[in-house]
Amino acid sequence: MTGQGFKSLTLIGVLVIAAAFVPFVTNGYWLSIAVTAMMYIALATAWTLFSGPTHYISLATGAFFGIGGYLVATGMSDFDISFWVMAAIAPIVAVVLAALIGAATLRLSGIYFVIFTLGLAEMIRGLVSWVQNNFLGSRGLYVLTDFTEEHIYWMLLGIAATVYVIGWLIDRSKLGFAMKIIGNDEGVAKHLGINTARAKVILFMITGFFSALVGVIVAPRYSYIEPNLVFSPEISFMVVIMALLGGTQRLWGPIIGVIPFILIWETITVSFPNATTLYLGLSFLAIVYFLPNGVVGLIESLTKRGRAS
Amino acid sequence: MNKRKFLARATAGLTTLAAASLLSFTALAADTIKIGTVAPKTGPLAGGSLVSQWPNVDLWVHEVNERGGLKMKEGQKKIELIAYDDKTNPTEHIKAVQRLATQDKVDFIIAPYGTGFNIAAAPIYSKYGYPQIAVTSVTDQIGELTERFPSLFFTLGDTTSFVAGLKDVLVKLKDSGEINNKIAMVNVADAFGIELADVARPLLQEAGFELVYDKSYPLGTPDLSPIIKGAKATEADSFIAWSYPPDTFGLTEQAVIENYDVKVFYTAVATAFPAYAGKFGSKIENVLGAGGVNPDTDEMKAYRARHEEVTGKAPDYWASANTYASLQILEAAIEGVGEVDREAVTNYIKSNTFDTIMGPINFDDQNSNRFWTVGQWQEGVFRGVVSSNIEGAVDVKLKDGWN
Amino acid sequence: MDILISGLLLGGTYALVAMGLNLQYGVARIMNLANGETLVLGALAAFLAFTAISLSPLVTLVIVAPLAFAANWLVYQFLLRPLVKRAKTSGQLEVDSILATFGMSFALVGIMVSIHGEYYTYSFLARPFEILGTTVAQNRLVAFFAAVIIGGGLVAWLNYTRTGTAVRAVSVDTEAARLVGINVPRVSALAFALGGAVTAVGGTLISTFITLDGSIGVIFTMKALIIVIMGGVGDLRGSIIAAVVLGLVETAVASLIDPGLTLVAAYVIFLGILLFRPQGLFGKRNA
Amino acid sequence: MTPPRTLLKVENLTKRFGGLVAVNDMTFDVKEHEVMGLIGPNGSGKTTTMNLISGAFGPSTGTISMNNRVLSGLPAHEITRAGISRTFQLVKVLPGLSLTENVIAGAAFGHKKRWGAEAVDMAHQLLIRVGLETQIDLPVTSLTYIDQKRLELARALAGEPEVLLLDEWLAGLNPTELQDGIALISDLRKEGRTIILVEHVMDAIRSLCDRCVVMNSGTKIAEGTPQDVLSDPEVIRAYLGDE
Repeated sequence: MTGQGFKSLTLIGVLVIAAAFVPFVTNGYWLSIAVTAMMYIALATAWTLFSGPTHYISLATGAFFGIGGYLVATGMSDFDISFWVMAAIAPIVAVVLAALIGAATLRLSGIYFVIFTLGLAEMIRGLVSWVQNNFLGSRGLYVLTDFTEEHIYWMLLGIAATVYVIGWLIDRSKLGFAMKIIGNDEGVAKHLGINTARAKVILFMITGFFSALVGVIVAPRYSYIEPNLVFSPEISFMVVIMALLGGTQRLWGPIIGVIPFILIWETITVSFPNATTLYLGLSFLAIVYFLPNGVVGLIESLTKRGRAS
Repeated sequence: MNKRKFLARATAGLTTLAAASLLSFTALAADTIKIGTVAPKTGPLAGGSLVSQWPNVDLWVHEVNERGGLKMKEGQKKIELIAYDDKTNPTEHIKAVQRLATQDKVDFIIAPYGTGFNIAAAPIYSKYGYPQIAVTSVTDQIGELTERFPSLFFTLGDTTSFVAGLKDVLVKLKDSGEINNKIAMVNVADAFGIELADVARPLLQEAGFELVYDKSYPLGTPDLSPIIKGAKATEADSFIAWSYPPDTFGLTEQAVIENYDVKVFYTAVATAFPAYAGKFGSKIENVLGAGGVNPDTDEMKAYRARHEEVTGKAPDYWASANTYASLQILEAAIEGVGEVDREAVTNYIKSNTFDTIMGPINFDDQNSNRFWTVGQWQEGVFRGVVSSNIEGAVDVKLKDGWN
Repeated sequence: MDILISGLLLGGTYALVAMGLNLQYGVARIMNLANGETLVLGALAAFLAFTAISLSPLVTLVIVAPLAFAANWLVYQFLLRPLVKRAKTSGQLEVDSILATFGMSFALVGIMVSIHGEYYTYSFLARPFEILGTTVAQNRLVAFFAAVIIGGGLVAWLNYTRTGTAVRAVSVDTEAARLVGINVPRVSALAFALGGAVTAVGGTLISTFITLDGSIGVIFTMKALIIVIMGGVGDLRGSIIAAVVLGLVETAVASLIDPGLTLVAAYVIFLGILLFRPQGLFGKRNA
Repeated sequence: MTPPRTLLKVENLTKRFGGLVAVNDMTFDVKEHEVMGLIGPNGSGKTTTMNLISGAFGPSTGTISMNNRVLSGLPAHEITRAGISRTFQLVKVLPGLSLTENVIAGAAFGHKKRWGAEAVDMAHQLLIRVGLETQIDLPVTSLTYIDQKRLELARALAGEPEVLLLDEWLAGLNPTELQDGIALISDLRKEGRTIILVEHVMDAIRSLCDRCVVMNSGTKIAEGTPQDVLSDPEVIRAYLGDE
């Protein structure tokens, strides 16, 4: 088991190094797809850290991502603070927020947790708009830096790799073992001496930290930040959809969920420029009906059959 | 098991198909010129871009091709339009512009719809040297942005002149004693509304006005009646709303219902939409709004007629004309240079004056100072009442009830 | 008084948004992310009928209801039933239905945008009406009464008819309902179709006073989710009360404090209720 | 020989669920190295008492203390760490984990914490101890009912608890399995472990328990050696009356 674990880590290491060379072999369009994919890989992997083992579907990604993007923008535009200082502050704010959410939602389960996180993200969005309107005022929130797509890509790759390594380490730690037990049966976990609340909150904080960091890095790519766009609930839904497509029982699930997703998305965008949304919807339906266990499920059933024969 | 095998094959097939269609290049015909465009067809900004942006792009391409194409040195070339929907999502937008630039290898790109999108896409236009004649983009950072991006042009004015136009109207009315010095101002709590309200506050106060009601409301507020009721309870003679389309409609409807008796009623985006008049009919006589045109010039009359004929609907009285004018500028610059040399075209735009449906337009430091800031509904037409360097402004009238 | 009346009217609007989803999620166990699009479809129908042949939305409504019922019945039978059959656990069904209805919402947005991409604006009964010294819009008043009739009718139907009781039984416990001989798939399909019809009718009514467009559905989906969860899954009364509470709170905050805080206040109330009653106002624990 | 020390003290324990009083003013002690049976007819509040001791929920009033430390009111995980382990009335193994991992789960976070190789060793010893030697590499879901119960017992023992709670551990076993089960608990008793067991199987109660507390309708109606309480007329009435 441990051997296999190291094997997957090595594999990921090779992939990361290979991925780091992407900007050298392509630029422009394919690079921008790679940046988008990397953004979702980082977000979806961070999401899976918490939601994979606990089966709690969190729609708070948009809130954390928005905090990252928004704080960088307001820090740079309204307070003349440098990008890097804000890049350090924003994820910490997100961690504090994640701790609060985590502590507040311990009693909630299932759908109530899902919608609570959605409501919370929306509340933050409203609050931020109101604060910006009444206290900060604004001549527009600009994040003008000298970062190129390459820089953003590498930073996102760094985040994604870090999240993966942290996930890998957690998987091998007592915390990861505890999460596995919680995912199996939370009631039993408590009676085995596991502080389930603490374990869940810690993981949620890690998720929050990295989601905000992604928001920070993506902000220069948007250049002009509108609170309603960075706090978009769409991003929360997209991350959930991609992670679920990939499969959440493996840490690498989101990675192989995001990539085909982005490619199919792109193919449709290009092939049906006049009815993109319609065809995207139809392809979603096709995926749900024909890939019941996500891409990971497909791969695993294929390899199992391969081994059997 | 057979089903599984089928699925695996189907997936493999799909992936190949995906890869193939991504890699394939659109056949390159030598006698066409490729123009790209990215704007929202879905998402929050779609309602606006389907009024002001898309129909004008279609109209322009239609007209140019009807004429036989753009006149280049090697003869006329028809336009091949490549259009993508950005779904009002910056990430999607960036990807699509990148695709236009590096995959479709289009010759020129029409500027995006919306302030945020113009700024987010500017680095890409600039990197590949595409001239970007931004229309629907109102910002106070024009100086810094044009310095940063040498191929970026602005045509709709900056935030301050936008607000100053309205202020001038109000000052004139106040000085002639037609309105009191009290104003009720509201804004949508989105980047656009926040910025305008923020600019307006000091400007109006310096001009001797008192903001007796100054509130924001979130995007998508379903019931705006408390706002109109709150504003109505004050003694203000003027009501200003830095609003977006859905709330422009909503605020006006509530004002009608409350019979909100003000002398000046201003709503921002969408006041100039034909749908606004379609919804309210004669009730909106003398409502002020953002934008405006001079509908009486021959060029404008002809444009409006062609717009209706080709797209089947009337253009709005603001950004539509600006958008079309920006395309005329692009067209004239390309023809002026006579070949697909983007740097030359950019320089041509910087150094020439262009005849458009809005009259002659030229750029100082990549910014055009010819635009309308305030318009007013007068007898079923939304006429410009304040402009920057455009003739034909009519006198402002006071609002007199909602009939 | 102003606040009370405007708040109640807004509450009525919210009830129209949420009642359908409550039936769909509470009974048929489908977390329908295309709920908002169903609503906008109802609005689009009203808009097209009004602008093309000047048909009153109140007439359109009578046409929309059976059409939406039939369409949602078909959607349940052909698209969602297979997922229900396939799911081994309720968690699996939740994931599948989220993915599937998310796809449907995209497809519906695409269809609606291709029919009419611009704003659905028209004027219907945009006239003032005086009640108890407060001016309200007639179109909102009509929508409110429709909400009262639909809500009252549904509550009565659920509580006093045989089929209604079966629906409630399924919402409490699918397994037990099956054991006592209730045809669960049929009842689920019925609840889903009925929920869709209620939502579409709500959209028709709402379009008379809120400007909608093809892409705006997601906002209504989120509002509906919030209200259903706040009221407690599977209890229609909970949703109605939650809708009214939200309407009153939003109006009170807009009138007394700052319109900029209405959404924030609504979500604070929602979060607060969940913190003290993790199962919603009327929800049952461990349901 | 000094008299055995009192390890666990339950005083005036009461639990209400809404209007229903499930446990009413229960008081009893458990001595070190003692096997105490908690018996009574169905619905008399035995399992609720176990849940209160293990911290599944807190008591309405009353206290539970161990070694003079008050445990009532603490969350379940802290009670486990203080040294109380349990099995469940309806067996609850962790299906996603291997047998060894199931037992390590008990060792890693419990009273005496073990992790890494040490925990793996201990898990193997315990699996052998409860008789699962040959099944070690099977998936948990393929275990028979008694084997799942054995696994749960190994998991409960892995934290080296001071008090072990067995909630109807012998229920649902066939006669052969029952013999095995009784033998296993009997071994634990010989080791000197302190055990509270809720049980319906009279043979097991007679052969295993040092002392019994009898409950009916949430209250204690008798306490003493198995022989004494089982011949107590009130106890007999409680059992038969409820039938």
